[in-house]
Amino acid sequence: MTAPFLQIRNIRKQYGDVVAVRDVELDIAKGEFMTFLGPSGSGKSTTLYILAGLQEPTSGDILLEGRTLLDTPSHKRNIGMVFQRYTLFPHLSVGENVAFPLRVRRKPKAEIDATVSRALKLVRLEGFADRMPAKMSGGQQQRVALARALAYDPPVLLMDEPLSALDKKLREEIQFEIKRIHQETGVTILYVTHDQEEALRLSDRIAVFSQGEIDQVGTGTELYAEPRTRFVAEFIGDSDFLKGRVERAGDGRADIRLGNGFMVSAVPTHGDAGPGRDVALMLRPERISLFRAEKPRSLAATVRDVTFLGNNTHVQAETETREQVAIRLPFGHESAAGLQSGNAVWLGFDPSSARAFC
Amino acid sequence: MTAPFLQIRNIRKQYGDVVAVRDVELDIAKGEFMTFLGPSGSGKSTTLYILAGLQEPTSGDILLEGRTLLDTPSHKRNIGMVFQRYTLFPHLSVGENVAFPLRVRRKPKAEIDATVSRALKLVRLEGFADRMPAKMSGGQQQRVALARALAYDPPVLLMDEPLSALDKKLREEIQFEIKRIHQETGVTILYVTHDQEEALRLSDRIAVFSQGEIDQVGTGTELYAEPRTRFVAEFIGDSDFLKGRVERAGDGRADIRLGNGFMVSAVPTHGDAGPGRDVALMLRPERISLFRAEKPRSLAATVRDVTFLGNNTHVQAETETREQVAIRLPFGHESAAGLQSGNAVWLGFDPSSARAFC
Amino acid sequence: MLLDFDRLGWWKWMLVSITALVTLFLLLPIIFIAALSFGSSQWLIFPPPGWTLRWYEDLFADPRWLQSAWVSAKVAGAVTILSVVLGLLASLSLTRGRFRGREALRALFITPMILPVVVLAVALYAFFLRIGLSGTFVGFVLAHLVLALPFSIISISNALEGFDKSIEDAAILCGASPWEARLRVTLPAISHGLFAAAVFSFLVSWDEVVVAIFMASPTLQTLPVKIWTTLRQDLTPVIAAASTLLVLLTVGLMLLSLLVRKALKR
Amino acid sequence: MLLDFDRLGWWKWMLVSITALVTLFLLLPIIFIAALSFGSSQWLIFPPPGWTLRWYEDLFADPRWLQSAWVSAKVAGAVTILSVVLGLLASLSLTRGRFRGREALRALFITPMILPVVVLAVALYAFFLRIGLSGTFVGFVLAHLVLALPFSIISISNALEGFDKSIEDAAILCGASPWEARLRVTLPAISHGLFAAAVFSFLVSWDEVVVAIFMASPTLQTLPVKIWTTLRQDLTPVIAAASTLLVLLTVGLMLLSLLVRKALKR
Repeated sequence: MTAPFLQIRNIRKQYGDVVAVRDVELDIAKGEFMTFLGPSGSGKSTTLYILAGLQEPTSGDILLEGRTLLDTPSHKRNIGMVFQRYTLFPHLSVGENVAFPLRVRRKPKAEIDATVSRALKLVRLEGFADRMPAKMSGGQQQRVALARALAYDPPVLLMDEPLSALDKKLREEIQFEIKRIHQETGVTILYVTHDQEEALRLSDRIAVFSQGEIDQVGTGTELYAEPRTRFVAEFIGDSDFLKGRVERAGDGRADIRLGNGFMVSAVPTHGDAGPGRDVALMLRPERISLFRAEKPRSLAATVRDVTFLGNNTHVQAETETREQVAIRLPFGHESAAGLQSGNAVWLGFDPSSARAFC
Repeated sequence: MTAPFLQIRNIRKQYGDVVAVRDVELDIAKGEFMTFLGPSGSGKSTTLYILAGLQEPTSGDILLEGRTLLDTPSHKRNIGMVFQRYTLFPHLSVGENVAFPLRVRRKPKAEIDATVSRALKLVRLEGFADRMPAKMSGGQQQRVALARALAYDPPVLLMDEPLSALDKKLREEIQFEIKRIHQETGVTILYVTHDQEEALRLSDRIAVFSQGEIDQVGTGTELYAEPRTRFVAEFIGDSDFLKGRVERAGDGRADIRLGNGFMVSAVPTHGDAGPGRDVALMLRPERISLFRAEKPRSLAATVRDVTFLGNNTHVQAETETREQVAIRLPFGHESAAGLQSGNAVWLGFDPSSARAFC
Repeated sequence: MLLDFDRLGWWKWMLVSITALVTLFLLLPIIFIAALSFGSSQWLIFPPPGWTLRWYEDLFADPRWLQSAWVSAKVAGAVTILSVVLGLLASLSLTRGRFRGREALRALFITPMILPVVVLAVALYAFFLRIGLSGTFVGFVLAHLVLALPFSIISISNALEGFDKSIEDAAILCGASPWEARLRVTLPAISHGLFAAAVFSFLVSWDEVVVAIFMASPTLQTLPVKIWTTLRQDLTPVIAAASTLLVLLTVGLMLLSLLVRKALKR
Repeated sequence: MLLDFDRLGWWKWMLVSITALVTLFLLLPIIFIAALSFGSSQWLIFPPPGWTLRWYEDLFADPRWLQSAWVSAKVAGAVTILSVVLGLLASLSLTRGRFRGREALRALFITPMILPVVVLAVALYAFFLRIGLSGTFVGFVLAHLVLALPFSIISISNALEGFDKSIEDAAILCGASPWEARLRVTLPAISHGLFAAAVFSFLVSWDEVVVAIFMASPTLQTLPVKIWTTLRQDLTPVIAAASTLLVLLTVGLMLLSLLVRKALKR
């Protein structure tokens, strides 16, 4: 088959005048772990719900292996889903919960029993089959929900912020389990989250949603190294922005003059970067060098705050144009020693590590 | 006055057989920002509630400027407190909330008005005086609670996880505000949290609580660089632990043999590190170097997982003795390029950056 | 929304049927009675041959009707005050106290809601005869108070449970003494619960008829009892007028209470 | 805990007073009646000169008492079934439907709880006379159904609101059709609400006396009505016996329902 496994074709969802999802277009390969990342209200969950059939798109189509899904009602789509909230059936035991989709499909009892114990083993909850959901922790409940969603071997598994109700430690533990289960089963996963770290940890590719649209799709490294919009740069990783103006442009690069006249040459640009345009120059806090003495080609600034954060030190500095720059120094870095608020410092950076957005 | 400003003297709190706080002893200087850091149930909140007079200690004493506080009922202690939950008076406007402690103290109206507007300005909520609490966001409510607690110039301000109900972004914003307010007012703050990053960001000193006791008190850098117990090492920053045995000891340092015979010499130790003792060797993930080719004095391991996390890359490796080691490489580090699960790697570290706990 | 009301004809049909049923057997009789109270026929002919206010004139001209309304108001008023005060104290103890038998005590206070009224009436009647409270105002108030207390305790307990104790603690740390904190912070914060308790207590007493019949004496009759006893003699349009006024008062009080509640909650 | 029950003598004293009051005017009369029902004196002398089961024998020997209990059970049974079914459908629409007038409809269904029973009884009586339902079993059931529905709708709506709709969605994605999901997942999950609705509906009808008196005919009398009419003639110990049995049945049913609820919630 030459067509992609799952195709989202121009999906749009409107409520009256409000556009929740704006012509989203995306292809997903078989076995891929694709994450929809974005702030709340960016349309990522709505897109997932449309895939699940729990909402209907205003226009557009969803194709699975080349056939449209929209004609099929939710309960016949054969798609697995894990919800943000705990959705175990409260009156059924863990085993009966996992057996539910198989019972509905009228599978023979022997097959059901075998599948249930295999699914519970997959999520490492063997021996919990007789436990009632109310007696389990949130993390265990979401693992059972995962087992239930995988019990009928769905071609696609949807996950709608399944870990958002859990605390950080448990979240990381279950992220690891999800990654393992993805590798073991090879199921295609569409995962919704607003947590960039979770997205980076889990995904093959990430689609960054903003205001109902996909801003950029790519691997975590791609999105971090080559953000195409300011929104993506802000959402993935930490970033500093300085105001500047294009002096000379061409070939996807531009020379940029900052507020106090400081020139940065040959910065890769995104957007229409004609001369004279105002741009935002993006720097990554950990790619900025900090010097205690003046250096050529570096930006003068004053330290406003120094915070030690375990494995690194955050320095907040203010440039001569009163713009705030965050710098991250690794633990034990010599220039962090004795640094304190009010110190004069000079900031250096490689223009090729910066990006300019119009 | 030679005595410290606030003294916690052997405070103990018992419920039947359960000891919630076990003989806690701590001196706090005037104007200090002291944080009680620990997991839930470690006794940090109970200690705070005893300071506030909302609970009574089983034994021990609290001295403020040399005089005991325990004889004074809560409402006469003149201590400010911000609670974990939102505690604005729901039937009073923001201005009336802030005025409440002054009304109770029967201050003249002109003074009340002046103080309220000054307090609201301090938390940057000028113009919100007539707003009802229910119409405000959680972050705003906690800022009003802060203004109310500071309105009567208390010598000590207690804060019991005031930001735990807020999301991460808002939390960081208000942490910054709290730090600023601490600097502007010079009030002595006792702050309870279970979030190490919050503690590092805010505090002058941190008291790490574990099972009702203070394990260690110090600045963030001290706790991170010189943890005195394994608990502190685990709680502040990330850490790896390898099992080992002391071969030779003396002078606070020991030579340690790891499981597969690998020797680490002159590791600073804590606890009673006599020869033959089993110890846990602690390494910080960012102080480990990773090599793709064998090197002398380095530990062979196999990569199990590589996760790109924006500004750095986490590598999970397994040693020959099947122990898990996490390594953190900064973004763009040459040895991260192309690294993947299954690769053989060699781990190097400076023994003086390691610590051994018995 | 899986259940889109307009899409599922079957649901709509069911809901329409239930609405029709309730309207038919609840609203229609009330409207019917209201219409009769304005009808000119003495024999309750429907539809009335003409319209008149005569029965209302008769009602207000008869001192016995006015007297019974006054008795109702006095009893209900006394019950309301006692019920809210006792309900508040009981709720504070039940919600905040930690003592054995708390659950049993709560159950005891709620029991009057579920006991058969007729049995309670018979029992109170026999008991009051014996202890000499029969036919007295105090007896009347105490009997209705027992019926009203459960509503008061439930309303106030719910409000107290929804009120975060930390807010009171905050007031105390602000310098208010424990009693000052309760008066200036806790009471206003649960005012909607106190108000609901008052409204329910008033209505329970105001509308109650079974116990009232047993408690009543010829000189101490509440409005519902007066309607009842008049009805025993004769089904006159005056009863329809009295019933209509009673419904208007009740519904008006409920609407007022809804408005006040909204205002209290802002 | 600022309010430590043992430390605050004043609170304790208040609570003791309220408990005493409720016990005195609620429990004591009931115990008094129960004692009289076993007393050997025909004239309800207290304390009874001796003990006997004679009045219970009289009660069970009289076919009219048994018949009225049977009528009560039939009416209450029919009301329960209808009330739960209609309450479920109405609650589903009210909780999940999005349509105009939803709040007004909810208020209409709840109204019978707050209207004066005596007015409702008068109105239903006049109305039923006119439409020919007076004195019929159907009329009886419909009148009580209107009184029982609010309890049913409140219980089931609460249960539905506490039930996360996502669970039903999850069942549908698991392959269950929407109706299958409701039957196999939603209904069992709200079973405690359905059960409460059934118990309340039964008790409302079983214990109700005012409307019942108006609906009753000589051949169609419920137990409370029978107690009432017998009492009009004579205050005999048989009434005390019937009252005692009615209380035991009611309390027993409530206790049973508590146990079942706990079992359902596990």
